[in-house]
Amino acid sequence: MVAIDIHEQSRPSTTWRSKLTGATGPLVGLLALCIFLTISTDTFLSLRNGLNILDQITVLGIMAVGMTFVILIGGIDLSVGSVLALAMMVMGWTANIAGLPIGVGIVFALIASGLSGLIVGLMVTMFRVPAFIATLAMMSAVRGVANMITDGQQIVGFPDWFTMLAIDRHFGVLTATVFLMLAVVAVAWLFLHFRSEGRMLYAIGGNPEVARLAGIKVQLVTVLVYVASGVLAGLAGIVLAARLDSVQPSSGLGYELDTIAAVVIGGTSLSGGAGGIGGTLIGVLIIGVLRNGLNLVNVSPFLQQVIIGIVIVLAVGAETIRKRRVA
Amino acid sequence: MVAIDIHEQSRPSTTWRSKLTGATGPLVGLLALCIFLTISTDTFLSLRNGLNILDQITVLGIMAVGMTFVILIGGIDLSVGSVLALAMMVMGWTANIAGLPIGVGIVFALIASGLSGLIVGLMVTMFRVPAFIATLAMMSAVRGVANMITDGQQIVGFPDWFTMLAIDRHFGVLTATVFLMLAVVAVAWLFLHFRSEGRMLYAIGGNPEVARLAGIKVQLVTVLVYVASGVLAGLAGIVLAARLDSVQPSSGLGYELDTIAAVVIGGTSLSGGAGGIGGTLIGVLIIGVLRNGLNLVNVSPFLQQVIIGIVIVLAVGAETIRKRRVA
Amino acid sequence: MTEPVLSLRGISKRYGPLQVLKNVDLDVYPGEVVALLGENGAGKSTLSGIIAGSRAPSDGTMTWLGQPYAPAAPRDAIDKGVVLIHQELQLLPHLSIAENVFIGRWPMKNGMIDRAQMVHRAQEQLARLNLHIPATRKVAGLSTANQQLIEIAKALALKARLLILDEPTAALGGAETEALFEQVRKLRSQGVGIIYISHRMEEIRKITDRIVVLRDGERVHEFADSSTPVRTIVESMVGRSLDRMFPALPEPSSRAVLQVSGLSSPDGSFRDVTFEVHAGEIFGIAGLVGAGRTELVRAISGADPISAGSIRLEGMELKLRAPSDAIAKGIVMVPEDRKDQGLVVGHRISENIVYANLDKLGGRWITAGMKRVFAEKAVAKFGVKGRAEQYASDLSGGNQQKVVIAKWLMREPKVVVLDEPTRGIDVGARAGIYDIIVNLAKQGVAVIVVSSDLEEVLGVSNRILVLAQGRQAGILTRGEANDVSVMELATI
Amino acid sequence: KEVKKIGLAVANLQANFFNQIKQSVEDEAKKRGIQVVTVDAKGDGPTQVNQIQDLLTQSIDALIYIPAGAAAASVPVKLAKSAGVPVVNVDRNADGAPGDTFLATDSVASAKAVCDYILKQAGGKGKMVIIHGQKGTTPEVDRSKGCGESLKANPGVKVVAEQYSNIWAQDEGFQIMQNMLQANPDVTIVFAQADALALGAAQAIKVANPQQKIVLGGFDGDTAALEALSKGVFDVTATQQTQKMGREAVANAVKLASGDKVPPVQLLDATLTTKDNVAGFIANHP
Ligand SMILES: Nc1ncnc2c1ncn2[C@@H]1O[C@H](COP(=O)(O)OP(=O)(O)OP(=O)(O)O)[C@@H](O)[C@H]1O
Ligand SMILES: Nc1ncnc2c1ncn2[C@@H]1O[C@H](COP(=O)(O)OP(=O)(O)OP(=O)(O)O)[C@@H](O)[C@H]1O
Ligand SMILES: [Mg+2]
Ligand SMILES: [Mg+2]
Repeated sequence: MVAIDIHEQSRPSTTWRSKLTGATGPLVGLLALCIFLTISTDTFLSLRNGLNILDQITVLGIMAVGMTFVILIGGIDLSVGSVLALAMMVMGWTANIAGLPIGVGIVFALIASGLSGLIVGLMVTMFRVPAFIATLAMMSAVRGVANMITDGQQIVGFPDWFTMLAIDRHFGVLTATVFLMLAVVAVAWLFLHFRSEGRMLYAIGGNPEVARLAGIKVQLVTVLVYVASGVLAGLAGIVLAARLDSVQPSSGLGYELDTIAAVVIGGTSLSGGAGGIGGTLIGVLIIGVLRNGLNLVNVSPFLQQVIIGIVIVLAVGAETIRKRRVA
Repeated sequence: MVAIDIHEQSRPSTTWRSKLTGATGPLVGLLALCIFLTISTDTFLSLRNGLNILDQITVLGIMAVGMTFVILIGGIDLSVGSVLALAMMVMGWTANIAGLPIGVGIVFALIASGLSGLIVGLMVTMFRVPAFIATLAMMSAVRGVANMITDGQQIVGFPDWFTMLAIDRHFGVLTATVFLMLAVVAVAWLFLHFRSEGRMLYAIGGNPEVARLAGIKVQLVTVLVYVASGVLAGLAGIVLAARLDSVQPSSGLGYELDTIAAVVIGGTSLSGGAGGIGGTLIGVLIIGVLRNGLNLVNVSPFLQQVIIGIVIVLAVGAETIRKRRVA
Repeated sequence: MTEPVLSLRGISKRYGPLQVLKNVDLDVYPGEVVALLGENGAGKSTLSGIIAGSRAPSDGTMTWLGQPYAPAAPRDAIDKGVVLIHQELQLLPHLSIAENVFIGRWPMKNGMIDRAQMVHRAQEQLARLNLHIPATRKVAGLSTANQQLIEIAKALALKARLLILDEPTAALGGAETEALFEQVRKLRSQGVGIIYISHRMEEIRKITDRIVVLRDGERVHEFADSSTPVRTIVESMVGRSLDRMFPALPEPSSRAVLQVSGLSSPDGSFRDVTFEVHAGEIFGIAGLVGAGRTELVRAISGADPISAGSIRLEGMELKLRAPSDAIAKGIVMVPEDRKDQGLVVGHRISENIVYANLDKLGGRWITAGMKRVFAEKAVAKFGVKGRAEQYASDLSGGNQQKVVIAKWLMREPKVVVLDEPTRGIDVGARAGIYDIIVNLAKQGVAVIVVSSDLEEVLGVSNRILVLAQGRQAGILTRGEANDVSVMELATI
Repeated sequence: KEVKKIGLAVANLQANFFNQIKQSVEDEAKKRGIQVVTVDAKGDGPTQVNQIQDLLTQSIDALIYIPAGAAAASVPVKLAKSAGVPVVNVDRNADGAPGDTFLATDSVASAKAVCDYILKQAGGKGKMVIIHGQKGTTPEVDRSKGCGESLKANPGVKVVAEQYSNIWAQDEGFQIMQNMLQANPDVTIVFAQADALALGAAQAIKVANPQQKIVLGGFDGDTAALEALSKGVFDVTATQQTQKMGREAVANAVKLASGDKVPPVQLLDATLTTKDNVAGFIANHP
């Protein structure tokens, strides 16, 4: 029996690294990318550009947190881009057309996006529609509703204090929106690591039947996760509205793939049960730095697409190579 | 208790229906949709419209066959839309710029798309990059390459016999392209049902380790499946080129979601191992009939999006409701 | 006697037309261990599931400490103190051992999970079972035996008033079983009611106070005294008398079919193993849990790579890069873990059987009829209680195991490797499987049997290879081998 | 022949420019008592071919056709012609199979006017950046050409960076401008080839808060952009006559259906719009 112990102890035990479960490769990729860009441009490595990148990833970052929850339980949410547009239009309509205070608009927007998540959650749990289908359907339907609010027109111009949330750099560094993203990420990280509800997501994603047998309310948690994803997509919509000082129903087209990509690049497994917020943050940063950096080095847009593809594979493949070396 | 019973309910025993594994709900949905459209328009139920619908689904239908293979083994292919564009550009370039016969262009196009599938297959098997990431990267890189061939320009005008393939209705009914799609579907169906290689796909999707231990060459089969998906996407590109009498590198944007949707609506499980071509055909038809029908009943485009969402959920949800009744 | 913790009255369960349980009554009193026995598919696991709230009965009532009891979900049962150790492992491979042990009930401090406390307490639970793996380690990659022990620790961590153990020892060796029994005795003395399900008769006699026998979903017998002769118990289970367990072994030929020499694994789980198996010989491999038996036979069947040594089949050296290579040469393996390696549980029995025989089904075009005929033949031949078109997930554990064996033996191989072949198989059927093994040998097949059940290895083997911590401790002939000589070698 | 039903195939309703034409066509048709069947290709050429098939199935009397993606442009016209339905092409036309008439803005001339204006505002010198539309599309090519002519006449202006948008969207404009300012903080002139891109760029400039004044020109005259222009968010745009285009499209469709002759190409000019004349356009979009 002694043999077992020695043998099994020889595998690496938990260290700080395991907090990033599976994200070490992407982290290495991110660092390599940053070093390359620092050397090849004189503009990349500067406080201002760093803050720009943070600004640029707020929307993706907030949505990716919700998506991480969803993917952790083994689901998927294709509706986030449309829900973001819905939230923007609801807020814009309430504030600029119905003429209510913008605060009310924000509340309505979050309610609308939460409702959309609730519908997804109920479809998935009560009617057993696969998450892919349920959210694909919502992606189409919610986009239609967002368009119908103003018959496809955009709404421009919000109060100054509102747009300043995305502009004013408090203490010369962080805008309120970036701060909001960082707060969302931090809270989500704590939640996933230290709240039992957070660990339940891992259990459900690992094996829903095991979770059910262990007494976890799988259906309830599932519904709440989709609601959270909806609300976070709505929140991202509000941030985007502040950033653009306008709302339009075509916002967020195709964001679902970006968001899922950020989460998966960050090492969260699409089959659920493994991964986390740390990895997602790295995934979001890889996408953000890549887009920012390629613009700075002024690569042609077509070549950019090729490079983006290669970098994504390398960032994720690094994980495999690292594992091989260890093994 | 209800929830539990759903979980345990006895599965229907083998009948002819089981050939459509899980697609009975969608089939019912498709029929209901057709009946509704027949009643509410006087144009839907006509030979001409039927043939139109067939024309309209050829491209999706061919791609969905490859995607069915990929999803059956538990993978996913996000690169199909880009590969379609690559094949179009390679063919267009060979025929109209290099001035070779269009037949050579077609061969080159299929080789290029097969190569792209091969790269995906090798990334997935050799470097253990998750299929989602590998094909996402290819989606970006291949699109870039397709753009670079003509620096983003379209190529217009092919020989008459080529475009006639998509126009000439032989025996007054089927165009050559529709016939090609039907042949692809039929061969794929026979392959999946009656060839031992076809059954291997199910085994791999069900549990790759079990399949490996059962002596199936999992890696080889996986690579071949991605190659098949690439080649079929390329074939779809050639059909599209004939239909449009032109090629442009932005073709097929977003087709990956449509294709996956068709497969999943048809009852093939995204976790692999269950489903089939019969269901996929139904899924493709649902999407085709829905788009065609909504244009015929003259619904406003924004409302169309909402209705498409609702119908998709109903078509798939019908399966659950049917199962409940049986149980 | 005191009031029972749990009473069942008239419990029935139907799956469509199939009646799995009929009118079962059962009382469990505090401080007693009730054995629940029955053949594969008798309904033992179904009954456990009903008690633990994971399945709903079609009929009947349950009483918990005098109160009506109808759990709507496993949670309700756990809250009352009903704890079930499932027949199949229910662990989350990506999470740490500690998190698995306390799944859903993690120790909290100030609204946050107290990780230090969790690890500490999990480590204590493991220690009670003599398991000294760091509780922070992930479950993925642990051996089946260790996973089973974690599954047990998970149950022991809950405050149980009724504990149901559904074949907890199927994957365990003698020492682990003893550690488990110690805990069971302790709980019994604390007044916990215990239901114990197993197919190992010697255990039943050792640990249980009372025996209840199910047959085809009906309660057919109760023995108030666990010292009832095994023969009588088995007869009431199987419904016929079982004269012997192990058939007479044939005389092996002198022709060596499989020759293994100097075989070592890259990770050192076995080193420098040399032996040969003759045509018509049954070659047993024994050792403690973790001795590397599974790794050795996986390497022989091409599932894992080797770092040194050679494998020869009928004199020809084999280069095995994948199981397909071994299978093509006629070496097949029935793997240890039916759920993750043996079966696609979500697929039909017929499909599962066909997966291992795709090349055997005449040519490469396979019709549904051919599949069905082939599978029905296998089902009949190996006594699977089920129809070829049923889903594997709907079979009882023991019947699933029979499907795995059937799937491989339909190939008519030259060398058969069986890793824990009778795991979870009832006594009656086990005798049937031994007959199958001996028949294979009679036809000149070389058979390797790996088992943690010492009686089994001793009963069916011509010779026995004993592994100790990955080293070859010795090879014993049938004459030399007995409990003592094997254990001596295994523990050096 | 009397026109009862018109098919309207729109390239992409998510673009304000097309949405305005759609609304104008529907209004005009309503006035004339004509039914309009609208379909939205969401930017995909093949989808549009399908949709036009479906329109023809419903026996429309005329087709107003805004091609999505120039490459697919010829097939729908051929389909309509073979069904005997007259085609009014709007905004884009195909070489091989032009519509019976073609209504569009003279993009080259209007883009030249916009660039002339911003270069003049900047005093004919300085560093300039260009945010292109989707690379290779007709509007992108024409607007680049027009602006190029203006640049030739102003050698004092140096173009220091050019980037391409993928879907002409506002947040792209924002991101591209932000990165351009990062690489070239001393830019003084910006030409964004669509108003959405210009609005995004304006916001990025506001965020960066540079010391120098940056002159910013857009294109299209989207309703929301005109609003922004009046508030001084950016400096100039070329307002396309979307309302007129819609009205003209219906009028031409009716004429064609009744067999009247119409000129094959009818170019409308886009009006250079600045803070000074924007009020009129907001009250009454041309
Ligand atoms: N979901 C299901 N659908 C249909 N039949 C089922 C289902 N689950 C179990 N059965 C059937 O119920 C019967 C009893 O199964 P159960 O698992 O209770 O047997 P068991 O006594 O535990 O056997 P074993 O000793 O092999 O574990 C079996 O015949 C099995 O096929
Ligand atoms: N799937 C696996 N992945 C990684 N390591 C494994 C795996 N299975 C077993 N091991 C390791 O290999 C060693 C020996 O395996 P194992 O315990 O299965 O040997 P064994 O003698 O066959 O015992 P038993 O079969 O009774 O469990 C153990 O230390 C175990 O941790
Ligand atoms: Mg059982
Ligand atoms: Mg073993």
